[in-house]
Amino acid sequence: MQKILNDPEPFVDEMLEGILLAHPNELRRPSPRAIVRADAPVAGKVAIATGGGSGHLPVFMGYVGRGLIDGAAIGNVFASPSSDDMLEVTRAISAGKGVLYLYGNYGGDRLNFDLAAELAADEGIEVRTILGADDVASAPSGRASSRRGIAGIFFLYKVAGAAAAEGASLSEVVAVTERAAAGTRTMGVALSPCTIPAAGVPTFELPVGQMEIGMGIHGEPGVRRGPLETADQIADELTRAILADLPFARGDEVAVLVNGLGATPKEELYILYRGVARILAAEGLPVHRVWVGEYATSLEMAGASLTLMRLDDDLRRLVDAPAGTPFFVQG
Amino acid sequence: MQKILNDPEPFVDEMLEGILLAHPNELRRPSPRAIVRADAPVAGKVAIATGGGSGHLPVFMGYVGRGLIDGAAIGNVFASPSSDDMLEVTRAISAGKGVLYLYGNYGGDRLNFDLAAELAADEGIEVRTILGADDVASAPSGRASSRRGIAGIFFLYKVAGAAAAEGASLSEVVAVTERAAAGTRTMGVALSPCTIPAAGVPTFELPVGQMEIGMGIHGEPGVRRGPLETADQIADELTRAILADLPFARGDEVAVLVNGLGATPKEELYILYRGVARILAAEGLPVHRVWVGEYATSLEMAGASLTLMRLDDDLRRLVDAPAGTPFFVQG
Amino acid sequence: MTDAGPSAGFVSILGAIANDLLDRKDELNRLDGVAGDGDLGLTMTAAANALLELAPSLESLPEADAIRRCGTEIARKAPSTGGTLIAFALIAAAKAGVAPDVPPLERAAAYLDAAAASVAQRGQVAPGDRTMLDALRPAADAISRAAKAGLDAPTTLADAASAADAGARETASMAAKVGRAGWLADRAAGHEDAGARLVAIAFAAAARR
Amino acid sequence: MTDAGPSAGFVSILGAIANDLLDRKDELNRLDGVAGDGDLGLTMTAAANALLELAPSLESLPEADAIRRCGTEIARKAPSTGGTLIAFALIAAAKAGVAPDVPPLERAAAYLDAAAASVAQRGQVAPGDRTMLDALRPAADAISRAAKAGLDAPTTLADAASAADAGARETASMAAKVGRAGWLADRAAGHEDAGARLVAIAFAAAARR
Ligand SMILES: Nc1ncnc2c1ncn2[C@@H]1O[C@H](COP(=O)(O)OP(=O)(O)O)[C@@H](O)[C@H]1O
Ligand SMILES: Nc1ncnc2c1ncn2[C@@H]1O[C@H](COP(=O)(O)OP(=O)(O)O)[C@@H](O)[C@H]1O
Ligand SMILES: [Mg+2]
Ligand SMILES: [Mg+2]
Ligand SMILES: [Mg+2]
Ligand SMILES: [Mg+2]
Repeated sequence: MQKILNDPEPFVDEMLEGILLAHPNELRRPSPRAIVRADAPVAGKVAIATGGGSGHLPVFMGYVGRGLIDGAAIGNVFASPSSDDMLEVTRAISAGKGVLYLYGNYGGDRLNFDLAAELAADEGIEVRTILGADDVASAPSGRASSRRGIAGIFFLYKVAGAAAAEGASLSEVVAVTERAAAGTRTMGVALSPCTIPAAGVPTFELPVGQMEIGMGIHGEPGVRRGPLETADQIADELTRAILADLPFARGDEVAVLVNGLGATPKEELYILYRGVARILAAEGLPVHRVWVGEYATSLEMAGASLTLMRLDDDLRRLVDAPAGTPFFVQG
Repeated sequence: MQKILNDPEPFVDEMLEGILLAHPNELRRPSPRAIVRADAPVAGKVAIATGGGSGHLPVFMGYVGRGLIDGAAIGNVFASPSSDDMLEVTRAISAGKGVLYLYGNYGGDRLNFDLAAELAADEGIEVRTILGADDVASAPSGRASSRRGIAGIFFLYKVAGAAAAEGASLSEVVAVTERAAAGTRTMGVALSPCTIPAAGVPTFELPVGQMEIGMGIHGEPGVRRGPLETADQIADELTRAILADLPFARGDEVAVLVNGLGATPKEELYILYRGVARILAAEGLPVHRVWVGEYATSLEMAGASLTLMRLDDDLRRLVDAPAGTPFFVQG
Repeated sequence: MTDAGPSAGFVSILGAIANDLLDRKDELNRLDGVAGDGDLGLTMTAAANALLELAPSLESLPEADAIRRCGTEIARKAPSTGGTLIAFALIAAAKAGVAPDVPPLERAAAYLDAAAASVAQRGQVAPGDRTMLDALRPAADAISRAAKAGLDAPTTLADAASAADAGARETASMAAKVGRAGWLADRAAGHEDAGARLVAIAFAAAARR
Repeated sequence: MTDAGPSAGFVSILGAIANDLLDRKDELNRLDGVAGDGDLGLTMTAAANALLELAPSLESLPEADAIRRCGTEIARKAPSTGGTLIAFALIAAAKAGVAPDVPPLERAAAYLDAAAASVAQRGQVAPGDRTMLDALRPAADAISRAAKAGLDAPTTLADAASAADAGARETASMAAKVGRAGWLADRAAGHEDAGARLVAIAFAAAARR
C-alpha cells in the first residue's frame, strides 16, 4: 500500500486536522465530523448541506465555501456519516431560511440523512432533499431514481450554491437544482482499483490492459469490462451513452466536466476531452463551459468520468457565478 | 500502461489540442508548441515566459494567465522545447517592457532558452533569466546553483506574475523574483515511478513498501531509498532538510506548498501537511498561507513534495495577489 | 453469572458476536467488494469495537434499554448502509414492547421479528432481494418456531444459526434488487451477500457461546 | 555512387547512424533512466527520423551546409540536453571552415574536433565528467591520429569506433559532475552514461557501413 499516512485508523481525523490547519480562516468544525464555512450560518441565505464517505476529495467538504455549499458531514472512507454528524452540520449552517440536503444516492447516506432531516424538523429547521443520481451506468433510464450519484454532484452544488447566494428562497433553490439534476448525466471508466487504507488491499482486481466502463466511485461494478481502448474510443463510449440517455438534442447547450478519479494525469483528461469535444461538435451541442480536473475522486483510482449538464438561461448564469473554497475557486 | 491515450506519438499535440478546445477564450497558440495568454501581448506589462518538458501539468502552461505568466514553450514529455518554440513565445508576449525567462534548471532547457534569449536580443527584445533551482535534494548547499528546479517554481511564477501585473519594471520584477528564489526550498518523496507514454515502461523500479526521498520530478535519483515511512516521519525528513538548508530562522514567516506528484490523493497530502504544520509551529515559523494540491506533477507518479518560501512584506503581498488561469484561480 | 444484571445474558451474547465479527473482517470486506465497496468488515470492526467498549455499562440496564443503546451506538460509530440498518433494527427491537417477564426465547423471537421488519421497511427490501434480510428473516422464524415448540435454548440457537447460514448461502444465487440492477455485469453471481453472511456469523456466534 | 552530390558520403554515413539509433531506442532509454529521465532513446528516435527525412535533400548541398542543416533540424525536432548539444556540435562543425578539397579523413578530423570542443564549451564539461564527451573526444582524437598517419578510411573508422566504445565503457566507473552531485545515492555506478553510449553507437555505425 503505497500511501502517505500514519495509521489507517485515524486516517479521516488526521486528514480533517490537516485541512483545518491549512484553512483556518475558511472552515470550522462544530463537531469532529462536521465541517462548515467559517462564517456559517450566513444570514439571509438558504443553507446547503452535504455529506458522504471520505476518499473523494474535493467531494464533499472541498465544496464548502462562498457560492457553493455551507457544510458537509464526514464519513469514514467510503462510509456514510452518522445522522448525528449531519444534524450537527444542519444546526451549524441553518440561518432560518431552510436547509437543502444535496448528496449522492447511496443507501447509508439516505438512511442517515433522512433521519437527520427528521430530527432537524423536530427542532424547527425546514429541510428539503435532492439526490445526485447522475451515473447512467448504474441503472437503466427506466429506473433512473435508483442510480448512483457521482461527479455530476459538482454541477448541482454549483447551481444550488449560486442560487442560494443570489438570495433565492428554499423552494426556488430546490426547483432550479432539480432542473439541473434532471439534465445532468455522468459515466466513468476505471483503469485501476484503489485501496481503502484500513482494508489494506484493493477493493477489486483490474488486470493491466483492461478497463471497466461504468464503474462506480467506490469500485462498484460497471456495465462492462474489456481491453483498454484508445482515448477516442473511450470518449465515444462515454459520450454516446450520456447523449442517448437524457436524451440530449441538437442545439442543447451543455456544461462539460471531465473528471479525474485520482491517478490519471491532467494530460490524459485533456486528450479525453479532445475526443468528447469533437463528438459534441458533430452532434451540434454547443459547449458553454468546460471543467477539467479532479472534482470527485476515488482515492488513487486511475480513470475518468464525463458529465454533461443541459443548460438553460438560469443554469448558465448559475454555473458561471463566482465561487470560492479552499479547494475550488472560480473567478 | 494504464493510460487514456490514442497513440504515444502525438500525445503532447493531442493534449494541447484538448486544452485549446477547452479554454479558447483564455489561451492561444501562436505556433504548434507555444501557448500564450489569449490577450498577449499585454500592453504596459513586463512579459514572463517559461517552458519545459510536458508531463508536469499544471506546470508549465497551466500558469499562463492573469497575474501569473504570459506564455510557455512546450516540449515533449520530459524533454526541452526547442529554441524556436521559446522564441515564438517571446515574440508573442513581448510588449516592449522586456521579457523574464523563468524556468527550471535543466540542461536542455538552459541550452535552448539561452539561445532563444540571444535570438530575441537580436530582434531588440530584452530578456532576463531566472532559474528555479529549489530542490535541496539535488545538490548540497555549496553548489545550490546546480540544483534542479521542481515545485517551488509555482511560488516564483506567483511572485513574478503579481509584480509584473502591478506594473513593475523588468529589473524590479527580476529583483523581487530573485529574492523569492533565494528564499525558496523544496524536497520531495516518490512512492512509485511513472511511465513516459512513448517509452511504455516505467523510468525506474520502486518496489512496493519502498520510497525514495529526494527523487526528481523526472525520476532522477534522490538522496536515499528505504522502507516507506509514516506521514509524520516523511514530514519530518522533508521539513528538517529544508529548514536546515536556507537556513530558516525562528520568526521567519513562510508560504507553504504541499504538492502531489500525480497519483497521491489530496487526503494524504493533508495528512502530510498536518505533520509539517506541527513542526513549523514547534520551530516558531508562522505560516502565512498554504497551498495543497497538484501544482507540479510527474504524470502518474505517487508521492509529494514540500516547498517553503521565506516571506517579506513584498513577497507576502505578491503571493496573496489574485490570479487566474484555466488551471489555477486565486481570488 | 454472579452479580448478573438484567441484561447479563444479552451482553454475553453481544461479546461473542463482536469477537467473531472482529475475526471475520477480511472475509466481510472481500464479500462486500464483489458487488459493493469492500468495507463491510471495516464497518463491522468499528461496530464490534464500539459494542465491546459499551458492554460493561449495559449489564445493569433493562434489556430493552441495553438493546437500544447498542443501536444508537452503532448508528454513531458504524453508520454505513449495513451498520445503520442494524442500528435501526436494534432500536426497533428495543421498541417492540417485549415484557421482561416473558421467557428468554420468546423475548428473542419478538426482538428479531421487530428487527427483521425494520430492515425490510427501512431498506425497502423483501426476502430474495439479496440482502442481510435473507439471513435474518429465516433465523427469526426459526427462533419463533422453536420458542412455540418449547425447545431448549441451545437447540433453538443452533436451529437459528443453521437457518441464517442456509439463508446466507442462498444469496449466492440471488440477483440484487437494491443498488445495482440486473443489467449490470453480474460479478456477484456465485458469491454470498456480505450482509447476509454477517448475520449468519452473528447467529453462529450466539449459538456457540 | 553514381550521381553523387558533394555530400553523398556524409549522407550515407548519416543514414547508417540514424538506422542504428532507431534500433537501440530501448537500450538508450534504459541507460538514461539509471541516472536521468529515461528518454534519450526517444529523443534520438526523433532525431534519427528527422535526419532520415532530411537526408535526400542534403546530397546536393556543400558538405558544411549539409552538416549545418542536420544541426538545425535536430535543434528543432530533438531539443533535449543531449539533442541540443549534438545540434550545437554539428553547427560548430559546419562553421569550422573546413575546405572541401581537404582529404576526407582530415575533414572528418576537423569536424569532430570542432564538435567535441562545442560539447565541452556548451555543456561546460571536461573529459571524465561522465558525458557524451567521454566517447566523442577519444573518437575525434583517433581520427586525427589516423589521418596524420595516413591510414585508410576503414581502418581509421574502426579505430574511432573502438576508441568511442572504450570511452563509453569507461564512463561506467565515472562519477557525474553535471546534474546530480556525488552526494546523491550513486545508482549510476557500473552503468555507462547514455550519451557516451549513443556516441559509440554512432561511430560503430559509421565504421560498419
Ligand atoms: N436497502 C437495503 N436493505 C437491506 N439491506 C441492505 C440494503 N442495502 C444494503 N444492504 C445490506 O448491507 C450490506 C452492505 O453494507 P455496507 O457495506 O455497510 O454498505 P455501504 O458500504 O454501501 O454503505 C449488503 O451486503 C446488504 O446485505
Ligand atoms: N552538460 C553536459 N555536457 C555534455 N553532455 C551532457 C551534459 N548534460 C547531459 N549530457 C549528456 O546528455 C545525455 C542525456 O541526454 P538527454 O536524455 O537528452 O537529456 P535530458 O533528458 O536530461 O534533457 C547524458 O547521458 C550525457 O551524456
Ligand atoms: Mg461503504
Ligand atoms: Mg529529458
Ligand atoms: Mg460496503
Ligand atoms: Mg534524458
